[in-house]
Formats: sequence, structure tokens, C-alpha cells
Amino acid sequence: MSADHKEHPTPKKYVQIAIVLGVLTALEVTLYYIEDLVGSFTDPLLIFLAVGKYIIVVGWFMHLRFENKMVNRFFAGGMILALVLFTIVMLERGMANFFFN
Amino acid sequence: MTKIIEPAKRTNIFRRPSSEYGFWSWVTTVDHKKIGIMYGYAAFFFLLIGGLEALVLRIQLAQPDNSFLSAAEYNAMFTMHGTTMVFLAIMPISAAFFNYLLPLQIGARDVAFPRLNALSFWLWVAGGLFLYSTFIFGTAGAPEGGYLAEEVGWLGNAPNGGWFGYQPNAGFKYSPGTAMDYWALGLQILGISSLVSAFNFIVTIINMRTKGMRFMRMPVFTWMTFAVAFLLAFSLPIIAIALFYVTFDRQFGTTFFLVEGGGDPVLWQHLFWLFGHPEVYILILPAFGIVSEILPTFSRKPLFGYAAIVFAGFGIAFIGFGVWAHHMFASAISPVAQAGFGLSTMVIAVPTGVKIFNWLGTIWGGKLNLKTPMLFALGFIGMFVIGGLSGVTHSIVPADTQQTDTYYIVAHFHYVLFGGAMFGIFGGLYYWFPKVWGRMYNETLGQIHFWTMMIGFNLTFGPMHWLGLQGQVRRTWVYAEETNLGFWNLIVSIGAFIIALSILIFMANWIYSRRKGEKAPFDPWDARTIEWTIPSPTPVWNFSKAPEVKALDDFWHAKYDEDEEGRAVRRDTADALLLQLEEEGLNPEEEIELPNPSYFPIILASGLPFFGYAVIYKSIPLALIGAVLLLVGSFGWAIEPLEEEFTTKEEEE
Amino acid sequence: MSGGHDYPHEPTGVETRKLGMWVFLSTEILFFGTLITTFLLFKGRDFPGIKLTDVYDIPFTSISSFILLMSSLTMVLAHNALENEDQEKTRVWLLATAMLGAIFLAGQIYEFTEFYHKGFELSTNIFSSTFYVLTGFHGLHVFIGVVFLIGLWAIGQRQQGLSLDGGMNLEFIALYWHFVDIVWIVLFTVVYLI
Amino acid sequence: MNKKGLFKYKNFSVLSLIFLTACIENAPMDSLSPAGPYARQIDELFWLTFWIAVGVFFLVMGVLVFSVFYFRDMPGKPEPKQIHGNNVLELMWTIIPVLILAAIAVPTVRTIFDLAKEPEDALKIEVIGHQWWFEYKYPEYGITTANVMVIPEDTPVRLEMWSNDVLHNYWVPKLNGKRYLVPGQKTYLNLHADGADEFWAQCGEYCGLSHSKMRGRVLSLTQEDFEKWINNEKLNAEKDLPESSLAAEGQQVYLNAGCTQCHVINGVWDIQGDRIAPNLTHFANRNVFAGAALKNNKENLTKWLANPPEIKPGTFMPNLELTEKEIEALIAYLGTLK
Ligand code: HEA
Ligand code: HEA
Ligand code: HEC
Ligand code: CUA
Ligand SMILES: [Cu+2]
Repeated sequence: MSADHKEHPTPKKYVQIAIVLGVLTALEVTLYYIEDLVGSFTDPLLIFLAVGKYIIVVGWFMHLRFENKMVNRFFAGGMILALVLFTIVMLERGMANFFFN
Repeated sequence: MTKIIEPAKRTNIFRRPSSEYGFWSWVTTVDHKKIGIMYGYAAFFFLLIGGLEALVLRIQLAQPDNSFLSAAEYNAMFTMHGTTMVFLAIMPISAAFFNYLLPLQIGARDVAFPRLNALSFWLWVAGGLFLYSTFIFGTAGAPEGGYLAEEVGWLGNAPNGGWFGYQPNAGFKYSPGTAMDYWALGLQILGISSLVSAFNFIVTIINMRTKGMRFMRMPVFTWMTFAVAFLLAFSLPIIAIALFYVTFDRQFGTTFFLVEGGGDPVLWQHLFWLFGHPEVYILILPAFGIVSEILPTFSRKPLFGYAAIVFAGFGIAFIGFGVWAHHMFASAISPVAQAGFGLSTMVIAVPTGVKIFNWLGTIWGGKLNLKTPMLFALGFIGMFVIGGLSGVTHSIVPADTQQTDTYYIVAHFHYVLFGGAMFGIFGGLYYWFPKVWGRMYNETLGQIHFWTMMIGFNLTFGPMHWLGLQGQVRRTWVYAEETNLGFWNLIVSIGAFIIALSILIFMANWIYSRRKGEKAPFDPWDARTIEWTIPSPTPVWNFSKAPEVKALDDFWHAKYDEDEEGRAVRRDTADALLLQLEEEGLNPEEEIELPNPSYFPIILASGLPFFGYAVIYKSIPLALIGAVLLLVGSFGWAIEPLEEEFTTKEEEE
Repeated sequence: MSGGHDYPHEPTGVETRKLGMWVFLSTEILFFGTLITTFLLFKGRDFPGIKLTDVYDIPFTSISSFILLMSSLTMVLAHNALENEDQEKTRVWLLATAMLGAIFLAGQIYEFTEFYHKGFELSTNIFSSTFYVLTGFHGLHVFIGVVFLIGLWAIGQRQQGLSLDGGMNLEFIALYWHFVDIVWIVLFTVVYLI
Repeated sequence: MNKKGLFKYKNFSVLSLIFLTACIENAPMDSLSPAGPYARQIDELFWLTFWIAVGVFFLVMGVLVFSVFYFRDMPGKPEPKQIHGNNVLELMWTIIPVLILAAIAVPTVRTIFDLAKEPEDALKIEVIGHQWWFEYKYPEYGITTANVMVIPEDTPVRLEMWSNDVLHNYWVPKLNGKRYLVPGQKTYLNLHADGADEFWAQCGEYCGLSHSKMRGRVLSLTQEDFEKWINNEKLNAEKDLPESSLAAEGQQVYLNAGCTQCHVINGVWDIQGDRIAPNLTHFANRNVFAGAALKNNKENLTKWLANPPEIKPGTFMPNLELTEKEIEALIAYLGTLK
């Protein structure tokens, strides 16, 4: 088996984490409905929340936190690569819409 | 007396395949060596087909306003030529090398997932056959509303959108018929095949290295395999999705790339080249690896700056992801993007230069043994530098707007693909020939092959530089007499036939030497890496005993010491060591367990083309056949244990 | 794995199949990245016709998102039970995970048919195409995951029980399942909420 | 061995010499003989890079060929020193290319932005790509023409371009680089011709069956001639031709054979404006037709009208099964469209 260095959480811990996830989801949906109140902060906030949930699931449920460095780098590499490449594409094509038409 | 190692014939639900020789042993094999050899032969076959297509192109272009081919046929030919050469020739030949050599170079008995490896191969075969079945089943024609004076012949009923299938031209409206569907779905299957092998190689390299084979002791070829696997793993998903879009557009009425429906044709360019540029490094890095093995061996010197070469390889791979839009300098991108991508493209010259100069450092001061593999490696450096430098002239964006879509580009990429990748591959084929077949190739024929190829190659692709700069646009079926380009085009066409001649010489050598060549010793080149410590041809079990590696170029250091001046001196023990290795290599002491052959990879793989046909012809029965094959394949796979006991028995030879 | 169990390796500490799965998941990021990019790109475009916001049923989707999220919990509990060698509980949690996944899928099918009846078909316009391809691709992943989970559960039923490093490795499938979940976390925000 | 090495050396240097001397005379599409400031700017940049590349090439080949000669295995040669690397050297051959590239990068970036800038007081022309011909519109004058773009000499011209179907790529090698024509999006290109001359153009991007025959011409005229041309283009075609002339017969064929469904001749048919085919109002003034694939003469026109897809596979102009007589009449009529 894998050489995990840190202890995996207990079931109780898992349930707690799941509750946090649930609360965050509720918050997201609420934000969606009170968009008018929050104004232009809504979208960044929503993204922030999603990233939070993402990190929690990857880190704890998938045990990435406890995983070998190699795996961490790999996954992070894929993430960063995708983010950078696709941001550029979006900027390029988004701008095209904006300026050229 | 040799020991024959046989799997126990035990039955699971299905009877396990158990033939050691003959047809079924190849079909069901999961042995990386056999898979490698099959990749090699099949890819070479496609290389010949792609080459024939090129010859047909060159006949058409030998004269201005020629009418040897119709427009439809010409367009189909260059599309299939490019697609074949890239996906069905160079990539799989590289895969042949990966398969055969990777486990040997890291001292493993096989790859991490042997059956997955067989699956990759059969998927690739399935994809290739599917793509080529377009010549039988496919149709192509004029765009909606357009007219043709004559029917499209069988030669023209093939994909005709160019190897990068720019949208919307390759969409249903402008390329009706099914040929482009064969292209999109065929590439999809081929992509899955490559993805699977990428995972396999990454895991193999990380986890299957023998004792002491630390990362920084791995041969450069293994390193380059690693880099290629990364490139594949991260670039193929992008094209897979983009090809999905194409298929949806063509079959299910979506409009991802059609402006009328709100789509975006330039998005296809981005997605294609996000894959396409890493792809060209997928094509060249294996050759870099091969050359990095050949040069030190035949110079009798260690590779100059091993670490730099390794990191440069990864640098190329990494930067290679950030330059895709250099294929779009004339397309609809902003000047800021032009500048940014121009600069990032230039930067690639730096790590590549590091490699070139380190190779020169390797031969400098060496004792060069100019055997055929070495000639190809040296030729590789020369030819690749020409291609690389013309690449740098493309990165000068304003200059590229003159060059793009002309034969100057065609010259560039043939210099890097043929002068680079192919020369490297030929070098590798000669270099490892003895290891694979246990016989030596014919040196004289090898030398003749090299020189005819060198001449033919430069005659073919050299003149394309000025043809392009002086106005010949690529993918043109005819060019006007008044452009005065006829003379050099004729030279180019003659050159192409000289290349064909050289390939015939190569084939003759191969066929002759495999049967009648001298018996090869197991270390004919006095080589450096551990694949040469085992007998030629490689026994099924690779290493009788897992080797333990103590240094980079372990084998060399076992044979040679350095004197005070730093010169290599053969150890007294070297000869005894070689004898001992040979003895050990042929006679494993322990019982060896090897992964068993399996029917399921080929069954699973054969399901996919049916899905392809099902999509094209909207046929539920075909989809069901595909689904059944897929289910049988994966179910059988899941319940079949990978390995069973082998019995070792003595047998008279 | 192959080549004999006692064949010595340079240790990296990651189990081979698990490593393979992580590599696969890393590349899955690019699959979904491409799809999401396309979705966002077209979402920003002004194109006539029915829009996504015209068909959404946010409360419904929120609930099914929650269900998928909770399936990650049951999955991790199954894994935990197996580590504690509690076969019984492992199977229960496995089945629970598969069921939650199946409910999510059912919800998605319901949603798709609803949208379809509102005139939002695959080829209606660029928004509908990107929507269906993106969420459908994710749905396919969920489907494959459910098949895996049920298969695993069946093996656990039939044989003496699952082992942590046996043929069909639970941890290996758990990783896949969690990944499918995190993709939905992103999709829920990107596709529905923003 | 020696001979082979020598041969190799010759092979290479001869090749690069050929490169410089092999330039084809009278190549109308030659990108290396610029005839305007934009193309010249690019040309200078190219040659700068080219010579640097030649330098690097000879350096690498020099070392390679020298090594092949000098370090070749010969009987009695001692084993080589086992050198594993040299940090200083390696650093040098990393940094020097960086510097070289930085030196090229500066003018490159500057030129990119120079070329992208919209020139002041430029003549605006719209270029619309069709499978497989270019349409030109002069919004300031309300003129529509095809295949031959007419511009004033020594004046900057700003092209605003898009495509009607697939991607095309507009290229006048002697005046500037290429730029794609994209459906649903506009792209821009500047032209500027030094003097009065005729230039070849060609579609660069593969755009389907007859991509190779999607060509064009740019005619740069003196200011005076240009104005004359403009004024003539603005005129409608003559509707009332001398009765019972061949041309009048041709006009009847034109009106009745279905040509009007696709073509426009200003002043001759009620419906004006855009159609899918080239505007023929001043057809006889254009020296080439059908995407500049054919010279405008009787012989070619006969071939074209008899069977257009024969000349341009995939074209949207059908074979209208015209009789020889009709064709003759049509050609006479087309000849009057000055
Ligand atoms: C094996 C494949 C391969 C390789 C390795 C390369 C390598 C490079 N390529 Fe190439 N390329 C292709 C295959 C390849 N290419 C293909 C197939 C196409 C066309 C696709 C199509 O349109 O069909 C293409 C097209 C292409 C274009 C687009 C042209 C266009 O369509 O307009 C560009 C533009 O920048 C480009 C640039 C480069 C550069 C800068 C490199 C660099 O990596 C080269 C680096 C190497 C060197 C520079 C030489 C060695 C270095 C030194 C000796 C150091 C000193 C050098 C300097 C200081 C300059 N390539
Ligand atoms: C690795 C890739 C690779 C290789 C090796 C080659 C090899 C060759 N290519 Fe290729 N080429 C491409 C990749 C490659 N090409 C790509 C990607 C394109 C772009 C396509 C596109 O635009 O979409 C292209 C485009 C391309 C064009 C441009 C077409 C156009 O734009 O209109 C031309 C034109 O001359 C050409 C010529 C050749 C020639 C003459 C060879 C020769 O070197 C071929 C040599 C091989 C042989 C001659 C085979 C030998 C055959 C025999 C000996 C016969 C034996 C037969 C039997 C036993 C049955 N190629
Ligand atoms: C269905 C549409 C259609 C009809 C009907 C049609 N044409 Fe055309 N025609 C075209 C198109 C499209 C082209 C451009 C073809 C190209 O260059 O690729 C063209 C080109 C031409 C040209 C060359 C114009 C130029 O400047 O390049 C001439 C002349 C011509 N047509 C004459 C005729 C005549 C005469 C008729 C009737 C007898 C006719 N056409 C009927 C579509 C049509
Ligand atoms: Cu238009 Cu090529
Ligand atoms: Cu590239």
C-alpha cells in the first residue's frame, strides 16, 4: 500500500467535512438567489466557494494531502496547465468577440 | 539446452490462449517486445502507404497545370499523407521503440500494465484500419450547392480537409459525405490508444525501475519517453474533445464551429494546435532520445551534459505547451498574442540548442565509429538544425505571415520530421537491430541507404525552401505555368523517387539480414546501457535476474575504468563479465512468472470501430455489436487474473 | 505487478494502479477544461434564441448536486470501512454510493427531458449544444462510476470479500468517484450559478 | 571514409550556395522582391534572421564536419577522455542563443505592432472571401468588383476582410504578408504599392476543392488612372444595345438562361446588390476571371461557360448546358461590359 505519512481522518471527521461541504453548497445556492443584494461580488464569491469545496474533496476525501509528492505535483501540474492554457484561449477568443465584431 | 518457459494451461471461464509461436501468439501476446515488433512492422507498412501517397502528390506537382490527379484526389492524398505519416507512421514507430526498449532500459520484465499495452496496440490497429476503410466506404464531394464535372473516384473518397481539418471547411456543410467522419472518428480511436499507452509508460517509468535505477541514472531515451508520455497525456484530451465537437457538428446538427449557429471556427484552430504543437514534439523527442543513445556509444564517450540534455528535453516539452498559436500568426489573433507567441516560440530554440551543442560536445574529442547508426545520428543533427532554424524564421511573426501556408513551411516540417524524426528512427532501427533479431544488418547496404537517403532527402525538401519563399502555396493541386516554379518542382519530384529508392534499399537490407545476417553478439557496439547486458535476441523473460544498477551507463562502467588522464581503459575482468552475463542471460535460475497472453485486449479494441461506423451510419445494430465486444472484452479482462504460474522445463534444442 | 512479486524495484511508494489512476485523473482535468472553456466562451456570446437561464430549475439541481456531494462521503466511508476490515459495512457504503450516483443520474435524465420539452434540444443553439455536451460528458462519467461501484459491490458479495490491493481496487475506484464529484462542484457553479 | 566525409561537406555548402543563387527569375509571387513599404519591412526582418540562421548553421555544421574528420576512429587511436560535461561551456551555449534571440525579438515585436497599425488617410477596401474567388468593395465609392483589386500607387490601403463561407487567406506576396478571412469576424491588412504595377495574389489557406485556383490580382494605378477607373466603375452597364448585334443576342441569353439568379450587372436587371457570384458590370475591364485562374479571353471564356466545374471543381456555377451559339453571343455581350 501507499506510504502515507500522515494518519487518515476518522469516519467522524469525514462526516464533519461533509457537513461543511453541505453548508457551503447551501451558501452557494443562497448567493444565487440574493445576487441583487451582493451585486458584482456574487460571481467571485461563488467561484471562491467552489474552489473551497474542490480543495476539501481533493485534499481529504481523495487523500491528496496525505499522498506522495509525485502524485501531488502531477495533479497540480494538470490543474495549472489547464488553467493557464484555457485562460489564454478565453482571453483571445473573448477579445475577438469584443473588438473585431 | 535451453530452458523453455511455459505458462500452465489453466482455464478460467475462457480457455487461456497459450501458443508460444505462430499467429495466435502474436494476436494474444502481452509481451512488450512482441507488441513493439508488431508496432514497428505495422507502422512501417503505413509509412510505405504514406510515402506512396507522397509520390502520387509529387507526380501531380512535377509539372505546372498537371492533370494526373483530380482536385478531389489531390486533396484527399495530402490529407491522408499528413495524417498517415503523423499518426500511423512516426508516432507508432516511436511507440515500437518505447515498447521494446523501455522495460529493457530500466531493467524491468514488462511494462506496468501489460494487457493495457496490448490494448493500446490493438486500438491503434483498429483506428488505422478504420481510418483507411474510408477508401472503401467513405464518400466525398463538392460543398453543398457546388458542382463537380466528374464523379469522385475511389482515391478521392478519403478525408480531404487537411491533416489539421480546419473548420468550417471540414464540417458537414463544406465537406459533405462521410470521409471527414472517418477522419474525426479514426483520430479519436488513435487518440485513445495513445492516451492509454501514455498512462502505461508514465507508471512504468515511475514504478518499474529496477533496483538502483534512480531517475538520474535512467538512459536519455527513457527520459524522452517519459517526456513524450507527459505530452501525450496532457495534449490528447484537448483534441479528443475538439474531435467530439466535430463529430457532433457533422452528425447531430450542433454548430460548435459554424458561425451561422453561433459557433467559432477559430476556436477549432486553438484547440487543434493546443494539441498539435505538443504533438510535433511528441514526434521528435523519441528521436532525440535515440540519438542521445547512439552518439555516446559510437563516440566511446559519455553523453556530454547528461543532466542538461534531460532537463532541456523537459524544457522543450513544457514550453511546447505554450506556443500553439504560432500556427495561427496569420489567423485572427491579436497583435499582443502574436508578440507573445512569437517570443515563446523563439525561446524553444534555447533548450533545443542546448541539446544540439551537448551532442556536439559528445562527439568532440571522441573516437567516432562511423557505422550506419552513427551516420544517421550525425545526419540527424545536420538536417534537424536546418529544420529548426527555419522554424526560428517562422517565429519572426511578420516574416511568418509571408511564409505561412507556403512550401517554405512544408520544407520546415519535413526537415524536422524526416531529417529529424525519421533519421533518428532509422538510426535506432540499425542500432538495435542486433538486439531484436540476434543478427547483424549488412553494413555496406546500410551505408548506401544512408547516402541515397541523404541525397534524395535534400533534393526533395531543400528546394521547397525557395519554392515557398517565391510563392508556391501549399495544398495546391495545380500551380500556374507563369509562376515559373516548374523546374524546381520537377527536381523535388525526382528527389522523392530517390528517397523511395533508398527505402527499398533499406527494406532489402532488413529482409536479407534478418535471415542471413551474421549472428550478433549480445553487445556488438560495446554499448553503455543495460539492455545490452542480455542476450540477442532478447529472451522472453528479458533479465534472468533483476539487474542492480550502480551508476549512469552502468554497463559501460562495468567494462571500463578511467586512467589518470581520464581515458577509458578496459577492465581486465570485462571479458569474463561478458561471458558470465551471456551464460546467465540464457539460463534463468529462478522460476519466472510472466504475464499471460490474453484474448481480451483485441476483443475490446475491435469494439471501437463498430461504434465509429454506428455513429456515421446512425445504426443501432452496429452500436450493439460494438457494445457487446466492449462488454465481453472488459468483463473477461476484469475476471482474468493477469498471471499464472509458469513451469520451467528442460528441452532439447 | 507483473514480472513476479519479488522483482525488485526502485521504490516510489505509490501503488501502481493508484498511480495510474492519478495520472488518468490529471489528464481528465484537460478533458473537462476544454469542455468548460467552450461553455464559458459561448456563454459570453450574444446569440438569439432560448437561453440557459430560461430553462434552469435551480432548486432541483441544487438537491441533486447535494446528493452527488454526499455520495463522496459514503464513498470515503466505504474506503474507511475496508481499511478497518469491516467487509459488511464496506458493502453497505458501496451500495449507498452507487445508489446516490444513480439518483443523481436519474435527476439528470429528468432534467434533460424537461429541458427538451421546453424546446431546448441538443442542436437548438450554441448554448444548448455546449450545455448538453458538457453535462452529458460528466453524466457519462457518473454512469461509468456507478457501473464500477456495482461491480465492486458484486465482487464483494460473491467472493469472500474485497481486499485493499486486490484485482478491482476500491481505492482506485474511490479516487475516480471523488473526481467525478469535484468536477460537478465546478460545473454546478460554472454552469448553473454564475 | 575520407572521401565520404568530403562529399558530405560539399553537399552542405553547395546546398546553401544554391539557396542564394537558385532564386527564380520572374516569379510573380516572389515574397523576396518586395514592392512596397510593408513587404520591405518584413523582408528586412527576414534577411536579418536568415543570416543569423546561416551563421548558426555553419557553426554547427563546422563542428560536426570537423569532428567527423578529426575524431574519426583510426587504427591505433587511443581511447578518448571520458568527459561528462562542462558547466561553463554549457552555460555559454545557453546564454548566447538567448542573447541572439533577444536581439531578433526587439525588431520583431516592433514590426508586429507597426504592421497592425491602421495607416492614416488610407483607402478602405472590403475583401470578402468566397469559395473560390475574392470580392472587393469600395465603401467610399459604392463599387463592387471581383478578382482584380485596383488601388492607387503610393497610397496606403486598408483592407477590411471577412469570409462568406470557410477560412480563406489573402496574400499579395510583394505587398505584405497574409491574413486570414474568417467567417463572422473581421480581420485587417494594409497594402501599399510603390508604383504602378500588377501584382499576383493567391488564397493561402486551404479552402476546399478549388483552393489552388483561388487567385487574384492587384493592379496599382497612377492617381489619375485610378480616378478614371473609379469613375468608370460607378457607371451602370449599357442596357440598350444596338439591335440585332451579337452582343444584344448575348444580353438576351444572359437575361434568360438563369445567369441573373447569381450574377449582377448594374443597370440591366431590376434586382441589384449582393448575389453569390461575381458582379459582372465591368467584367471586360478585368484581365482575369474565375478567381484569376483564367485570362480573360475568348478561348477561356468559351471553356468556362461550357463547363465551369471542369475548370474549377466544386464551383457554385453550374454547367448551364449552353449551346455554342449562345456562348458566342454571351462572350460578345460580356465584351461590352467595359
Ligand atoms: C518534429 C516536428 C517539429 C519540430 C521539432 C518543430 C520545431 C520547431 N518549429 Fe515547427 N512545425 C512542425 C513540426 C515541427 N516543428 C510542423 C509539422 C509544422 C506545420 C504544421 C502544418 O501547418 O501542417 C510546423 C510549423 C511551424 C510553425 C508554423 C508555421 C506556419 O504555419 O506559419 C512555426 C512558427 O513559429 C514553427 C516553429 C518551430 C520552431 C521555432 C521549432 C523549434 O523547436 C526549433 C528549435 C531548433 C533550433 C532552433 C535548431 C537548433 C538550435 C541551435 C543550434 C541553437 C542556436 C539557435 C539560435 C540562436 C537561433 N513550426
Ligand atoms: C513524418 C511525417 C512525414 C514524412 C516522413 C513525409 C514524407 C514525405 N512528404 Fe510529406 N507531409 C507531412 C508529413 C510527412 N511527409 C505532413 C504532416 C504534411 C501536411 C499535410 C497537409 O497539408 O495536410 C505533408 C505534406 C507534404 C506535401 C505538401 C502537399 C501540399 O501541401 O500540397 C508534399 C509535397 O511534396 C509532401 C511530400 C513528401 C515526400 C515526397 C515525402 C517522402 O519523404 C516520402 C518518402 C517515402 C516513400 C517514398 C515511401 C517509399 C515507398 C516505396 C519504396 C514503395 C514500396 C511500395 C510497396 C512495397 C507497396 N508532403
Ligand atoms: C448558380 C449560380 C450561377 C449561375 C446561374 C451563373 N453563374 Fe456565373 N458564376 C457563379 C459563381 C459562383 C462564379 C464564381 C466562380 C469562381 O470564380 O469560383 C461565377 C463566375 C462567372 C464568371 C467569371 C466572373 C469573374 O469575374 O470571375 C462569368 C463570366 C460568369 N460566371 C458568367 C455567367 C453566365 C454568362 C451565366 C449564365 C449563362 C452564369 N454565369 C450563371 C455562379 C453562377
Ligand atoms: Cu480560399 Cu484557399
Ligand atoms: Cu508548432
